[in-house]
Amino acid sequence: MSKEQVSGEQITAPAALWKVSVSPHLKSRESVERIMWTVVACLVPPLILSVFIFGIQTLLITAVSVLSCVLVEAASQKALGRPVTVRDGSAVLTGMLLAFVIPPGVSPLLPILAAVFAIYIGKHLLGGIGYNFFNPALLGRAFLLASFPVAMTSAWLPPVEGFGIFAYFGASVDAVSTATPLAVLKEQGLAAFTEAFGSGASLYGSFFLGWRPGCIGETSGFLLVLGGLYLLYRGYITWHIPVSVVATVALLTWIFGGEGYFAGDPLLAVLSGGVLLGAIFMATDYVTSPTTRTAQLVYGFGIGALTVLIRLKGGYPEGICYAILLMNPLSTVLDGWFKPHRFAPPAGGGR
Amino acid sequence: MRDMITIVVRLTISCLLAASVMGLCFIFTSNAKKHNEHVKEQQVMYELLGYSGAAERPASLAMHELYRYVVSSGGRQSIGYLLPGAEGEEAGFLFVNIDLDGRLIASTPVALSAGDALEAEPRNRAIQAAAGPGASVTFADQTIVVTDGGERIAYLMGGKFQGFKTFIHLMLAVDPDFALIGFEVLEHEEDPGLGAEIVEGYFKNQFKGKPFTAIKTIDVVKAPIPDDYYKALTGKVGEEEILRFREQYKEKDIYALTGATISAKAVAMGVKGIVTKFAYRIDVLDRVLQEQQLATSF
Amino acid sequence: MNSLLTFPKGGVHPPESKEQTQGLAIEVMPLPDELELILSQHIGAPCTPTVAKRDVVAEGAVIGTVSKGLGVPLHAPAAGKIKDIGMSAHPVRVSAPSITLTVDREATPAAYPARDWQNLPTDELLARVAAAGIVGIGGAGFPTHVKLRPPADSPVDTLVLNGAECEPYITADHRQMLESPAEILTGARIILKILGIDSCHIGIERNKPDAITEMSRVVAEADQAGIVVRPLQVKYPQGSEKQLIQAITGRKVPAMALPSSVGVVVHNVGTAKAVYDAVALGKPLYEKVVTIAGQGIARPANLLVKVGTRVGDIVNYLGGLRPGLAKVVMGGPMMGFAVSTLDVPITKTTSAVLFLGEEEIDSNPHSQCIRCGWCLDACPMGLEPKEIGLYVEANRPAETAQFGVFDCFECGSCAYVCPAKRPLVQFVRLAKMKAKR
Amino acid sequence: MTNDKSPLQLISRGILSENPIFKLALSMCPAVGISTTVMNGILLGTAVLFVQVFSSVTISVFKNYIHPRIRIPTYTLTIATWVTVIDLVLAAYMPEAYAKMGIFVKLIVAFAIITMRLEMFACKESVNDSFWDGLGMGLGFMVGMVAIGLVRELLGSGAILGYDVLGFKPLLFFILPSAGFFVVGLMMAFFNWIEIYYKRRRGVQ
Amino acid sequence: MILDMSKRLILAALFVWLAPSFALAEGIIADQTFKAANEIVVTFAAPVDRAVVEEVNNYTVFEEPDPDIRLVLQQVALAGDGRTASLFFTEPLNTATTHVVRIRGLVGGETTFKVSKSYFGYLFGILISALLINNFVFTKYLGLCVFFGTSKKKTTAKGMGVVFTIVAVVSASMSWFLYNFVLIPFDLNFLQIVVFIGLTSLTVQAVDTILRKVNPVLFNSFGVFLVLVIANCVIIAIPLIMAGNGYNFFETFMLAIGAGGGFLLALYLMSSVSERLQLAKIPPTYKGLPIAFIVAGQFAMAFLGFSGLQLF
Repeated sequence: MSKEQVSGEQITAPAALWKVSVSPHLKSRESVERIMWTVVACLVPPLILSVFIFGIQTLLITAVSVLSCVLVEAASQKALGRPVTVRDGSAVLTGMLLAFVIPPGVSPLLPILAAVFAIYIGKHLLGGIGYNFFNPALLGRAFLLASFPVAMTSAWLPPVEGFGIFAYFGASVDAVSTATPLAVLKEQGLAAFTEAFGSGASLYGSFFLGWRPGCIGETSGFLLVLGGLYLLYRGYITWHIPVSVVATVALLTWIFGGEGYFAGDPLLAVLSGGVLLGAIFMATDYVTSPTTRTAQLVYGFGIGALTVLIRLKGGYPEGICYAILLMNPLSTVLDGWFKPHRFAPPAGGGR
Repeated sequence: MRDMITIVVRLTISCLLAASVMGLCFIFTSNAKKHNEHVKEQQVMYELLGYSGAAERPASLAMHELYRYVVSSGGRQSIGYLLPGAEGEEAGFLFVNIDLDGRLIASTPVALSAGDALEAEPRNRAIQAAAGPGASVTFADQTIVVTDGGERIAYLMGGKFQGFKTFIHLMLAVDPDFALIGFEVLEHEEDPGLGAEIVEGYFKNQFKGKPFTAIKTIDVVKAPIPDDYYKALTGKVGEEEILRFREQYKEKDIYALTGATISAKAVAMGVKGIVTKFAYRIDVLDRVLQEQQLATSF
Repeated sequence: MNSLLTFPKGGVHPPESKEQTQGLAIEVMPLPDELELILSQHIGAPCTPTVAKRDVVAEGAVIGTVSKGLGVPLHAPAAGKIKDIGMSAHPVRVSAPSITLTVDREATPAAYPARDWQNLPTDELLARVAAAGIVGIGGAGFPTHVKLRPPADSPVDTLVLNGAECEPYITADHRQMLESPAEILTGARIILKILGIDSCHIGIERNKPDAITEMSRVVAEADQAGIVVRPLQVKYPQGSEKQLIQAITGRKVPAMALPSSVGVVVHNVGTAKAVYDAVALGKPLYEKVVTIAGQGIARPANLLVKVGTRVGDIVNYLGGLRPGLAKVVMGGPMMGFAVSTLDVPITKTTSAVLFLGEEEIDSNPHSQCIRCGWCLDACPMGLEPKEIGLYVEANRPAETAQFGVFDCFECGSCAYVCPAKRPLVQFVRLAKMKAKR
Repeated sequence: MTNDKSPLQLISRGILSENPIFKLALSMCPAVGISTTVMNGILLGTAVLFVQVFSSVTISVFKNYIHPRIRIPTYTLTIATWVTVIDLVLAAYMPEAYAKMGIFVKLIVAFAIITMRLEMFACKESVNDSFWDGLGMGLGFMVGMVAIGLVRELLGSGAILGYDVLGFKPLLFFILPSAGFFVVGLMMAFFNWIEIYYKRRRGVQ
Repeated sequence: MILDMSKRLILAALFVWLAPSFALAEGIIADQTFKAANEIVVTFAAPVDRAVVEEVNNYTVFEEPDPDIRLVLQQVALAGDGRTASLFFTEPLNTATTHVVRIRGLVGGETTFKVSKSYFGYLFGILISALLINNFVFTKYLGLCVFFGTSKKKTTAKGMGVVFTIVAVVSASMSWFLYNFVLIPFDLNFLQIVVFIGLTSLTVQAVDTILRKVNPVLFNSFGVFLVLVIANCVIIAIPLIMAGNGYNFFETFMLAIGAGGGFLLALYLMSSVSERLQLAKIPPTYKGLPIAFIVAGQFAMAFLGFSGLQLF
């Protein structure tokens, strides 16, 4: 090697015989597709369970959502003259997550509109994957919440009896709709909540397994945690964001969530809303979360704190969606504040 | 230096010019403004009472403004009412001061022109004079007694209470038995599509015709409105049907707005508070007026 | 806890792939017909030829010198006749000035009897190292004699001998440690003497247990206090100078500074062997142990070859190429250079020639950065490769200095882990180039 | 700046090539904030038109008496005067519309577009031209507001000018204030697209 | 054990934070506050006579504006320590208004005290509202020209935000004085707009002059923003809102700080995002302002999360 550097163009000049490229010549086996499809796979068990909780139409909603996200992604990439990369699974993942955060009783047409908004405006106009500032799925949800406030805040279904997965198929939602645990807690108080859902270990048990009203994919905490553990094992996510989100929600609910201080129910707070789904699968979205560990802890704390703030004092029963959306743009700021430790600064200050 | 003087002079002249333009405009518009504000208010009132056009209004209809003040004197509080005096009375208005237990403290005739009575400034001055030295008076609210040929047919009152986001400002009409005739939302900042539905007929009409007994214990239920009732509320059925439904749901609670229970509940509670308070007060006032043989225009 | 020594931040674990050659003894390759000696063998100033076309030279004769600047002389690896002074293929720069030598196969190989070095003064030892044309054998090829004369304001107290060999495939140092541990140790002692210190750490990754045993044995035999063998964790880039120093001594070399600023000098075990050859035998550096491996070569081997041997000659000697060859890399798979022709010659810094098959490389096209941050975790220098890449892609390379692009030594860890397969090292090189301008 | 433009050109410039909202990107607060209905657009547009025309004319009339060093304060004073006038008039005669537009009528005083036209045009040109220029700019603003209002009213409440056209509310989102950002952004992009498209076509010919 | 310790620590922190509301205590009443929907909790300075305190008929409770309407007490419970009494009412209380409680029969005859939400909380509420819930940029859509103009670089954004906050606070305070002591008494309210914009220009000019003399370095970095401040509608909106709501001085001050801080926050967020946006491959028709609008719209959507937030 010499002092004169060689330009990149020369390095990548086509080889006569063999491939010529810059070092390193080894690449790890991990790829974007692998990551995305693995996460999608981790979301399949909760989806299947949701069919047994809320009925078969959840599958339809998810399918519509995934399909429209993929189509919108392909169409936007075509329209913007970019390579079509629907195979990398990121649109499928967005579609899954989008379906997971809407109530099970809404019209299957809703996700189509959200997909246009989330994928085209939320992602591709900003430069495609990697350049969006907000989690597209949550942006889609926020759009739906603003456009169809009634459906998005009332189309909750009580878990089906036995295996009656076709019970809600084609039924009028008004007749069967119920309220989510958090909404009951917020609007009617603890007494009404206990009356509606019971209390104690059996309550936590059924909530953890998913037998409660809620968004399509948020209820089955058990399977979500299992999926999260697998992602942790694979090294696709680190513990920092999920743990800090869940811990903050639990801690702050314990302190402020009850009558007087330190009387809240931290376990219930974690199990009764979308905290687990949000903490494990939404907040850890690579593109919209910070990259350094300290920044991730602060980010998670911010999400947890905003979630509790919105739940206890805000206008919505559940705050995790907006909490993540509010923290998303801060991830760049946090990355700037908590830069990785350089190996060693230049002696005597540096340039 | 010369420059300075020119600048100052020219700036002064332009300021004066601007000020005169604005001043003139203010003078020309201020009266129209007052007039128009009042017209708008009256229009809401008439609509609440069920008169949509000026033509329908009977000539015998009269509105009597009733201003309530809180009077503090020597550490004791009392309630003062400014009432329009009976026809032909010299002073025009009457100031009735009632203590908190409903006993008359004093009643003073107040000389005030009808036009001045509508204006906050002169009215307050007159009340201050009537309440006597050492007393401080604070304007509380204003109610309108509607009479038709000397017979009371309704009361109109405003009210402001906390909604889901900010304040909701209502104008209410109740009949002499304090059954609700209806209400109009004057101001609100609720969410479009959710809380903002409080201005919609299907919500407002649920309150129509509720007797005082129902209003005293009113609450909201979180359930969808039955279909036929909804039709009746939105005026999609005949007049008789509407009345039948009104009768059927008279004593029942209000169906909450889907997704906006808090706004709906705020309105129900607000209406309840306004009406019960008013009912209590007008009873006290009427009793005092009767006991003391005080004549008023209503 | 000695066995767990490593640098704390970053690093990756690529498959080691050393099993192909680690059991193969170093084999002396017969002389080829021609040698092609590139005048610029290392970092610093290129040589000026001291011979003319058609001159006859003996083995070990000086054929190029450096008159000014940083550099070392070039020696004839074999007896023969200068065929040409012109251009030849170069692994990095496509072509470079060189001397071509027609080898005289009949000439008797030069003999280098052992000489006494123990009583020589430091200056003389240093002069011998300089005259032998030794450069750092591991990587960049920094002239060794310069390293052995640290600046007066930063006194050196520790010598670190680098036997980490963290790059996959390469086993050249491993074999040398197994086969000539005593020579390496003597080389280290010569270096210690030149530096006037007595503390020496020999760092070896744990995946070479036999080398650790062997080196420990000779160290014990020599019974010189201060020299210790330090087993290291297996982690790339353990063999990088700054990382190795931190792993062994805990000291951090500041950015833009030399190891001597923290009192440490690092030499490769191969360099120590070369120092031994030069000082104790008087043999200049013109031979090199090179690992030849990969699925694309008929017979992998650890070869002792003359500097200037063309890769093509090696291929012929080892029985030719195998189908499925996708890439020929001079050096390790993480930092080496891919070449497009077999005409390139071996230089003093070449430690391996790899013939990688289709399955051994990853040829997926790269996509947009998804900001997973894996490169931040992998970077041993604590930099932000993703940001550098994004700025270079947006055609704003000048602004990458804020992310420490000049601290990067292009180890390739970031590009290795990148799930989007982004050519981050190339981005870094472009950024360095443009930012310097 | 020499002026060789006819009134028509001055007006069309304000509406099209130098549209204050889409091209000059000035005065965007109301474009986002209260462009929920066409009516709001018309009303605020009228108010701006009034202020712009009267201020332009005023400055043009008095241009020889304005000392250059107090130029900006004079503009501000002039604009503030006319804003006060329109504020008072609206409050008096159109209380409902006034309530709808809220604080934005008063905020016309801080609109960069008006000051800019005074500085760039009215203080140099004749009264007549200033009038037409002000009219053009005001109309341009009004057209922009109406265009945004049209989209938002139609999509948000399914109505135009308060008349129910679609019979249902397609996307409530559009009457939410945050949608203003998206509608303005997308419309700006649309105008850019037209411009690029025409430039390319002209280039081809 | 640790739980207990942390509990105490957090309580101590809360105490310090809430301390101002304790300062309202007077005489024999140590503290009074709303608790549940229909409950008022009174803490006495010293243990009191249980018989007196628990007798419902000893109480008169009403909302301050309605002294004639007595609220019906259901029950009063005195805690074991003899100091903390809980007053339960039959109806939920309207906590937005001040409640007057009168107890007869305690030491000194009649004890009257007021229960209201902490005024500091209310002031803080104004601040939080202007900062987040009704953020001037993302939910009130004001100051957009300047917002989009100065949000391309973080340093510019910070400079603009800081200068803006200073000018906003100074000019709003001055406007408050002028409004309350000149415009209102002399019935010159119609001159509002002229006066407020004049004061703003004056403030900007003053800050300009002072900064130029006192700290030329700071002036060089911030001076350019001063001109832009006048063109920012937020600066004129603050006094207008103040006048519209009849705020007192503290409220005006909080509003100005909240508005300035909210503008700074919005600028900072937007600029950090725009720096990233400049690296992205934006479609050509969207380059520049259109995409900035769309990003700002996404911010506005995220800020919808704060809607309906009621901290105090």
